[in-house]
Amino acid sequence: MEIKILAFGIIANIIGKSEYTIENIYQTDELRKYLEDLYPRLKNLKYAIAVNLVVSSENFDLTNGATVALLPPFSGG
Amino acid sequence: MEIKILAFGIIANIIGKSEYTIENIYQTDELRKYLEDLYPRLKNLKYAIAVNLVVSSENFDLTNGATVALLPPFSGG
Amino acid sequence: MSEKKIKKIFIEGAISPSFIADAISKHSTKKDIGAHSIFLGQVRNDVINDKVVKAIDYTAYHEMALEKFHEIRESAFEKYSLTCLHIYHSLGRIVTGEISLFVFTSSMHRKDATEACSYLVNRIKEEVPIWGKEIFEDESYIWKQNRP
Amino acid sequence: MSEKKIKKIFIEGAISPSFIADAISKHSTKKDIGAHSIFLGQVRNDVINDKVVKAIDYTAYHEMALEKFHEIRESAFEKYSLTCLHIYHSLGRIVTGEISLFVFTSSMHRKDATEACSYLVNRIKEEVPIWGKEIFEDESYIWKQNRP
Repeated sequence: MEIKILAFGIIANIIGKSEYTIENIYQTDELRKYLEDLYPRLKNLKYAIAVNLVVSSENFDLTNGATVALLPPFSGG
Repeated sequence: MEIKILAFGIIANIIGKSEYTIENIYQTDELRKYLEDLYPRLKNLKYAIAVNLVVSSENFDLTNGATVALLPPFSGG
Repeated sequence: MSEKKIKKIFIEGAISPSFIADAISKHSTKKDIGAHSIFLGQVRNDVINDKVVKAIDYTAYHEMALEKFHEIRESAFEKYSLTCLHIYHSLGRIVTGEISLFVFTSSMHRKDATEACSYLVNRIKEEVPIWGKEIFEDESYIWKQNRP
Repeated sequence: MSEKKIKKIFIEGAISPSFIADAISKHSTKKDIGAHSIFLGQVRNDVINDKVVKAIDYTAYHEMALEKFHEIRESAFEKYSLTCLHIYHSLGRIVTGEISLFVFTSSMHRKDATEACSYLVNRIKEEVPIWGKEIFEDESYIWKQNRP
């Protein structure tokens, strides 16, 4: 069980990389906790999680090979 | 006592000229009546009268040398 | 002509895309601008009583129109927080597909530029003494009527 | 990439006035268009904690952004009666005074083009995964935050 993590904007700065894989994380809530333990600065940041391009504010099951993107507030335009 | 008449758009078509002078008309209401008697098609047309660039919907005194413009509905843009 | 600074508004013939590009370019030195809003009026090939419009011939009561443009302009600067504001209107014959009105507003944040642009277009259509004569393909014509 | 027709949206570097002029020109053959509405986002030299912004570096989550642009585009066509709709957004470093967003709507009558243009700009700013990094004169930076 492996998922691909994509980090954007300030989250890529905080994590120190923009693309990597992690193993044995099965839900988005679990992923948030895992990341916030590793990178406490994420706790003070509002960010969305997109799983295979779909953003959901609810807890979401992760499947093997899923692409999970960490999205800080958008600032295009 | 002389005033200058400027006619625009469809009113220039109806009157057949766009600039001329008339005498002895002292108020805008009187001017409307005078013109509508001469050119009955004006009766079915909504038009504004500007005296020296100022439009008023009320009856307006005309002074010697005034420029009086006959303005059918605008269609710029 | 009054003492007020009356800007050049009328353009003989159509407003070209390159004229619009030049107007945009000139704002690259104004670095406090964050948003531009542009409205362009283009001549349509409307069908009226089975005849197709091929051009509009614009005339204006010049002196009064310039005063009105000035008044509308001042009022927009009062109502909205604008950096810049430009208005150009064509006179003469503009064929279908060509541009006859160009309204251009700029501001720090988008709300002012956007709302001011709509405000200006509405007031221009309603209050400025300009008339469009719609010319059909057989050279007959009808005087244009703006929608409310 | 999905089966849906995804239009080219992203432009590497600033959007030039001549690119905008070309986009306008292409519409002169569409003779049922009466109104164009254009929004341009220009990079401002904001002052943040006494430092002056000299550029914005834009990055995007490409794949998701293109899907979002597509969804927003379809929704605008459903809500408004539009003839055309174009969106372009810059990626990479855009210096102050340059243009990074170009939204262009066209319709028969002005209300549709104008309202659709504002609708699109609002949704793009809120929903499309693009991030701006504001670069100061000393090359330090801060992540941009859009106003609500």
